Amino acid sequence: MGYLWLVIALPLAGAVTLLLFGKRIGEPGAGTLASSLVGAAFLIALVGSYDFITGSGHAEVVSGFAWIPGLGIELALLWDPLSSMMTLVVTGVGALIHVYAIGYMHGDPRYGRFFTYLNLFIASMLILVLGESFGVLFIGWELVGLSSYLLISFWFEKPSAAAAGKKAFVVNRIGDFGFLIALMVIFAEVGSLSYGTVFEEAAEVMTTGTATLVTLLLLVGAAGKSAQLPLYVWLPDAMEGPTPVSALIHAATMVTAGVYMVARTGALFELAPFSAGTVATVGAVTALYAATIAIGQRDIKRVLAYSTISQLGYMFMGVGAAAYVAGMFHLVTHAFFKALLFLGAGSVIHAMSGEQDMWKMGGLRRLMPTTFATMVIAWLAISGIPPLSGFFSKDEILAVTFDKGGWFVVLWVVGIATAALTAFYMTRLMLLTFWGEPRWDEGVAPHESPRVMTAPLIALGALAAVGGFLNTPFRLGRLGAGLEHFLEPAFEAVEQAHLPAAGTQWLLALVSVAAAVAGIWYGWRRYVERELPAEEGGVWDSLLAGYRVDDLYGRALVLPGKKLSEAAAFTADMKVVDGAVNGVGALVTRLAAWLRPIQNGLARSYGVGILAGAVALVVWLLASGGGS
Amino acid sequence: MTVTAGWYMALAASLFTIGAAGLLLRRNALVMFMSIELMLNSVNLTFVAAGRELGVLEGQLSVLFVMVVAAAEVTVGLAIIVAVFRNRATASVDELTGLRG
Amino acid sequence: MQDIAFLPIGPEIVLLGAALAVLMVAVTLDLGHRMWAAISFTALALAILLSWAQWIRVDDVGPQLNYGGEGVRTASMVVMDHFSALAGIVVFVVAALALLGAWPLVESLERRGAEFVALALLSIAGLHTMAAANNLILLFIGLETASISLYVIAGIVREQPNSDEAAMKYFLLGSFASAIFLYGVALVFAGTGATSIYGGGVEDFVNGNLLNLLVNGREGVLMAGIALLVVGLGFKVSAAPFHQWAPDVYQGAAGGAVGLMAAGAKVAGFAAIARVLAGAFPLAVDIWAPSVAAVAALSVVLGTALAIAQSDLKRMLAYSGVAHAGFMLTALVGAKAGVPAMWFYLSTYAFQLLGAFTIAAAVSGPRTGASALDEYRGLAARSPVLAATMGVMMLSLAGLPFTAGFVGKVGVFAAAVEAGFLWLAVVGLVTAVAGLFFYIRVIVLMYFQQPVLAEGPGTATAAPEPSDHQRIVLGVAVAVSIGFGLVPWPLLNLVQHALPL
Amino acid sequence: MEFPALALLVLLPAGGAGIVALIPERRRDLILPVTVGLTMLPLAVALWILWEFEVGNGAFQLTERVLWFEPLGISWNVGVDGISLLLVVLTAVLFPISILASTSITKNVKMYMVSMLILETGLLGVFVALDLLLFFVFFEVTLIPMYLLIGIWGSENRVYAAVKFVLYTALGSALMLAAIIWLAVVAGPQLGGTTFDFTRLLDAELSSGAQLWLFLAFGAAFAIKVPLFPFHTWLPDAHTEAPTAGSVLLAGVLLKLGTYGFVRFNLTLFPDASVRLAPWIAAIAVVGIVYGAVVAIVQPDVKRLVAYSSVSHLGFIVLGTFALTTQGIQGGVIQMVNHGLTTGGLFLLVGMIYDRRHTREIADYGGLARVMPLYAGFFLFTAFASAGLPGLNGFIGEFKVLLGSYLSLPVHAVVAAFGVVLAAVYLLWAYERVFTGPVTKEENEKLVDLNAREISILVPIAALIVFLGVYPRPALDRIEPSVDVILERIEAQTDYDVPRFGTTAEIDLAAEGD
Repeated sequence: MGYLWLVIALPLAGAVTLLLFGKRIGEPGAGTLASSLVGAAFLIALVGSYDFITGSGHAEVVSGFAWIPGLGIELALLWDPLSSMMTLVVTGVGALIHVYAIGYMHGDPRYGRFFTYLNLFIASMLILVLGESFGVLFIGWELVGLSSYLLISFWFEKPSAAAAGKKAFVVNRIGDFGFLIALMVIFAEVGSLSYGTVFEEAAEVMTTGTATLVTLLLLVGAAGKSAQLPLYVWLPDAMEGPTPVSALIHAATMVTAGVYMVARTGALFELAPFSAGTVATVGAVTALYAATIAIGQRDIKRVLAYSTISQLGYMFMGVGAAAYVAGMFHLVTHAFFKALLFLGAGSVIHAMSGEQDMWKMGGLRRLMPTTFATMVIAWLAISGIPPLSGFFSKDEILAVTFDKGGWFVVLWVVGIATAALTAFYMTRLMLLTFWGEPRWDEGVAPHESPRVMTAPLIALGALAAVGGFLNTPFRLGRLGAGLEHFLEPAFEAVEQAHLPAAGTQWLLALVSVAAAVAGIWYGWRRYVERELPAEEGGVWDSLLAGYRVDDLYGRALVLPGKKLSEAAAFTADMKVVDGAVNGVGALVTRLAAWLRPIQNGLARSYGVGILAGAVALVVWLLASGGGS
Repeated sequence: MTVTAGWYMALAASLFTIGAAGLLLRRNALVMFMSIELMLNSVNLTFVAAGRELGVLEGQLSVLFVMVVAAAEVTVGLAIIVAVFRNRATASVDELTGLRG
Repeated sequence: MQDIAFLPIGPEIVLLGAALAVLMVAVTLDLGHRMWAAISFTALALAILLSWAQWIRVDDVGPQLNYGGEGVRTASMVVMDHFSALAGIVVFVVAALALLGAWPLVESLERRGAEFVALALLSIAGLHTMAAANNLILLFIGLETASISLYVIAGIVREQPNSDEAAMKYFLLGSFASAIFLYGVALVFAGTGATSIYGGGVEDFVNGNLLNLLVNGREGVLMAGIALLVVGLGFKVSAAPFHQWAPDVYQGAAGGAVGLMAAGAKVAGFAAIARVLAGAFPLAVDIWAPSVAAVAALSVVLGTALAIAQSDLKRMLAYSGVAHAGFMLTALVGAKAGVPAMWFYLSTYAFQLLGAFTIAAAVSGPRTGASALDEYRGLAARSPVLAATMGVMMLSLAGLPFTAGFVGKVGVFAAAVEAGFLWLAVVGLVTAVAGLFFYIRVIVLMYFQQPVLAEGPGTATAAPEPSDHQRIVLGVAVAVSIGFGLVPWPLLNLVQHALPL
Repeated sequence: MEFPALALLVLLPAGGAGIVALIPERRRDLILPVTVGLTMLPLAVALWILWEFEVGNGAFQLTERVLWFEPLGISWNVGVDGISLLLVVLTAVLFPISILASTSITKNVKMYMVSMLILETGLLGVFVALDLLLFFVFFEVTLIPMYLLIGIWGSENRVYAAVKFVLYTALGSALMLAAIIWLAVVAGPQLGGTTFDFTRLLDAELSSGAQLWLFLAFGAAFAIKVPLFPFHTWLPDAHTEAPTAGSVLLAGVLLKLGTYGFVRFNLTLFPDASVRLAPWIAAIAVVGIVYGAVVAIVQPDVKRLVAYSSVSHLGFIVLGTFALTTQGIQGGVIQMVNHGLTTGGLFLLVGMIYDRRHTREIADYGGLARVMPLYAGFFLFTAFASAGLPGLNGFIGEFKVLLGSYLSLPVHAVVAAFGVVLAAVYLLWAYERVFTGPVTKEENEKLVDLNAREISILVPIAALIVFLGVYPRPALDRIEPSVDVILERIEAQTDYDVPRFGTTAEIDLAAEGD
């Protein structure tokens, strides 16, 4: 499997090439090159996954070179079903989005640079998912953060874009703070950061307390990267980036890294039930919370951003409930339909000359048929309408959660409520965008996007439609449980949650479909009218502002932090610390000035000095030597 | 009561102290200089007394040297005092405070 | 009656002869300063050679008293050992350079220049006598010979407003200190029955080799005597609290003359202190060392603190000289063990001091007393050579590495630590840092600041150039400061042997 | 005797200074190229040393020993081990770069170059000296050229900064000199004669109390040099006022004198005191990490910002050193090199923009990324390296320090990790204000992007940043044995044991209150 390195090397090479020669290669060469490299990586990954698909493969560690010998970190890759699945998603969806971007970024002055960053991101993400140790995972973890920063603030002339990029990186760093400490604890306990060693020895060396500590710290990291409460605030702002970026990084791949990490470290979470429960709870609460905010958004991308946060909450709920397969399943389907939604939204924005406010759209369905059609698939998929992909994956998470009983039943209720809200806000989005009368600004002439953009839409539409059959919960023989079997080797060491009995499953599915239908129905009723509801004031304003959490953070953390920093810099440091230093200097000078009058110019007083010294010396010597 | 060498030395010490006091208390350079001469002579007394008591010649010999040196000092000292007096029309040392600080 | 050994007193004879010759030539023949120069520098060269010869002689036959007969205790007045030989070499070299540096002054004094030269030669002879004396009375005579000549030299430029004040203060206080020193001699005599140091002198007495029943129970008198000796010599080397004359005298005296006064007196004064403390009373070290340490500490602290506040270079150097006196006393708390360190410090410091005063004379004029620091503003742009030399002097005085000052400081502190005076070393080192402030300030003025171009007091626009005489002095000073900073080993090895008998 | 490579290394720049001094004033144009050429010589020697250095050997190599002065046991005693090796190379690398970056110096160029070359001699000497007095001499020798660099070629407030720099650091070294002398005197009788030979002094038996005082005296010098909080205030002033090359060398090499001294001398000569004081020094280091970062955030002046970031970064090095674990010390040592490259790089970059605009105020810039994309790219790259982005060099050291110090000082390590977050805040916020957004100042519109000379300055640094980030192993392999020698010594001399894995469970739970 040595050729696995190629999967990372190809996009990395693309990034380096484009960094150096991007401008010379120009448009569309840069995009084509980048896309084909990612596509090639996908093909290689596909070849590598073949054995897993047939069920005959087994996990393999592809060793590289010792990176930080003292910490035992080797740059090694782990090729197992979990990483291969992630690789396929990243390269597959990534390639489609690359292709889309060829059209979307048309005419941008930094066209080549954009694909540099995109390729860099793909490479980073692959390092993240393919790494065989926490160390390598962390490299990828930080590098995707970097790519995300670069891409969010790609249009850095816009101060809001620059600020958003910085915010994303900093908030992620806060999560990384937890992650980093987790790594310290793991290393202190086990003496290695390699997955194999850690998972093997964790059960022996870690007490439940330590395991809980480690996993909670990991959760902090995951919550940062996957935009969960309370660290989600960067993701809505990240929509400042170009839309392909939102689709690739902030919907399909990077933000799911947290989910991936929890799944990957299942062996640790298994030792710490409390942490697992916390993960699920955080996920459920985030899911509901973000869904409510999504309802109030006017910016099409911000709806999708909050939707992403909400959907990631589902995934957390799943992996927290030890339903790793279900969590990963939702990750895959979500990658399909959310990427599709973003790309569709991008297509709309492209068509609307950059307009993102849904209140200024409307009636686009005839003008943009392809976009519209694919968006409908995604809409229904995310709402959980069978047999589209979202239904199966979401339903599996909910069913497994329900089956765990106890507290998890409460989470299930939250999940159902979220499902209803999801259906509602997606319906709102669709109706505001595609139905009704045009509310366009003047001079806007919507048109369908070029082929290079619609082709990925179609591909993703197909995936979103049928993706659910990767793993139907109803276990229709071997075919239906494909993903579960595929992933089985990756999770055989950990105890997984079970699906409830078939009867219960049907019942639960019915409830969730009912919730979805209810949401769609209410949304349809509300927005299909010519006269749109006002949606202003009171609750709506609060929702639009995301419960003003940004303000709150600003007032509670950023502002005091700045005040503290200013106090430290301009009072503590300049006045106190440096003041003390200069004070010593001033003291010496003062002493000197104070001593100067002794030298008064009077010879007689100098004589007094001599005589006094003489008397003192005589007395001293008499006292010490004259006695005996 | 016999007058031992110790008495002479005590007297010499007193004279030395008086000389030192004179130097420190008087302002006139000439008087101060005379005080120094007093101090030197008190030392001579000490030499003589100690030399006689200890029965060695060094005491008396030293006095001769000291007297010569004192004489040399006088010549130079008076010259300097005269020079100052010429420049400033005063022999008060307390008025020589141009250099200080 | 035994033969008199002339070698130990050879330098003195030569110098005194030269002094007389200069005076006579000046009176009888009007040959000008070239003749004086010929006589005096020949004499000094001869004196250096004789000192060197003394060193070699001591190498061959060991230390000698010039006249030593059994039972004749008063006769041996002069001691010839490596200590006195080295003292001779250093004193004469420094003095020769000082005289060279003072030559612009000599020329400006016209006919009276001969007086100056003669006085200088007399004082140099006196200075060396201090180091070579085996008898405290002779030491006193040397001290007075040097001092009385220097009193006159201090006031040699009569037109200079403050020079008479300087001379007067120097004279009164110096005489006072001499009297105290002499009283110390008398008390030592009363306490031991001897005025000589070796050969049946006080050293033997303290060693217990000499039993003089008559003075039993008079340790107090001896102690008081030692204390007064320290006071008298402490005055000469301007150790605190006996230092107050120095700033006034240095500032008031003519720029060209200060080098001799300061450097020469420092060298001889310390040679004498070392001779008295480490030569005569080494066994009483435990008694006198703490008080000497106290004087040292007071000197470094007071000297440094006051130097910081100065605005006149010569005054600043005077105060820094107080601090340096403290550093050298720091070495002497180790008695004999500290003498090599003292020698290294002393012999290099003398050159730095001389160099600095010579620059002062070049910048402010050889006849002027004051040398305001403001005159050094932007000197680097006006006179790069002077500025660079001054920079080296300052760095070496401050004791930065690769200068002789650094090696000297390490040596004296090592000696103090070895003697158990760690606290003194710490005080010294910390004060040395504070001292850095004012040395560095001179560099700041010269290099980092622009000359004040406006007319008025405290401004300087001239581009002073050193005379050829001064160039030689400066060249030697730089060579010593840097040379013994980079390769101190020859001198370090030399001073290892220069212990008092 | 073998070829005296180290003597050559140390003396080459000094000889070069002599050569530069001889260049006649009418050929001033030659001075800079000649100096660059001259600094390539020590670089060549340093690379030869790197090549000759035997990997896996923790002892001193290429040692030279010439007794200079018997009575005091002073000798020319030099050698390199894994700890000093990279610092030597770093020094040799940074000098040609700094000098190339000095084209804006027009006043008294010759003296400038002479100062630089003497500084190089001093710095190289410090890292190879194995005689305490020799070490001290070189340690102090660096003061004057740096003082001149700041004082003559600095900006407005240079005199204040220069004097503060000299006095502050000299104060620390005064205490160290006292300690060196005392150590030699105390150890002399045990070792058969006074000696300043570091390797022999290691055998001296020192009482616990003596070690404590000696440690503190050495520590004072190093803490000021590093500088550790609260002795750091000379640094922002010195950095801000110094010319570009001065800042680069100050941050790149001079500060390492302190951290190097801690590792080389404090840990080895005073193991008992090191073990006793380690938590306290580490605590000060951690305070410095957070404090430096917090203070950096709001600095209005780019150079001051980078200077405070140095305070923070050097805290990591000291923390790692006093973690007393192999990972921690190794991390500290490699971080010395890394910090030299990244912060040196940042100062070079700031210097380049300063040459164009003559201001360091962040507020005077804005939107530069559009006008100077290449410059912005290099800046961002270096900033991320400084913020510890994996794959770039800064990460390696920080990560090792954190993981290593958690083993012995978990609470310290956790607090220190917060510095990583803050690093992102101050660097990215500064980047945002300088480079992003629209160009708000007219003067900035016409700025020219980097020229070939500037690129050639930055590329080697960038290459090293990437190399050490991606493949740090060659460096770490050389460092590790020497670090292990130090730790073994500490373990042998005291009852301290390097913590083993899995033993901190109780501590961390108590610390976390979980």
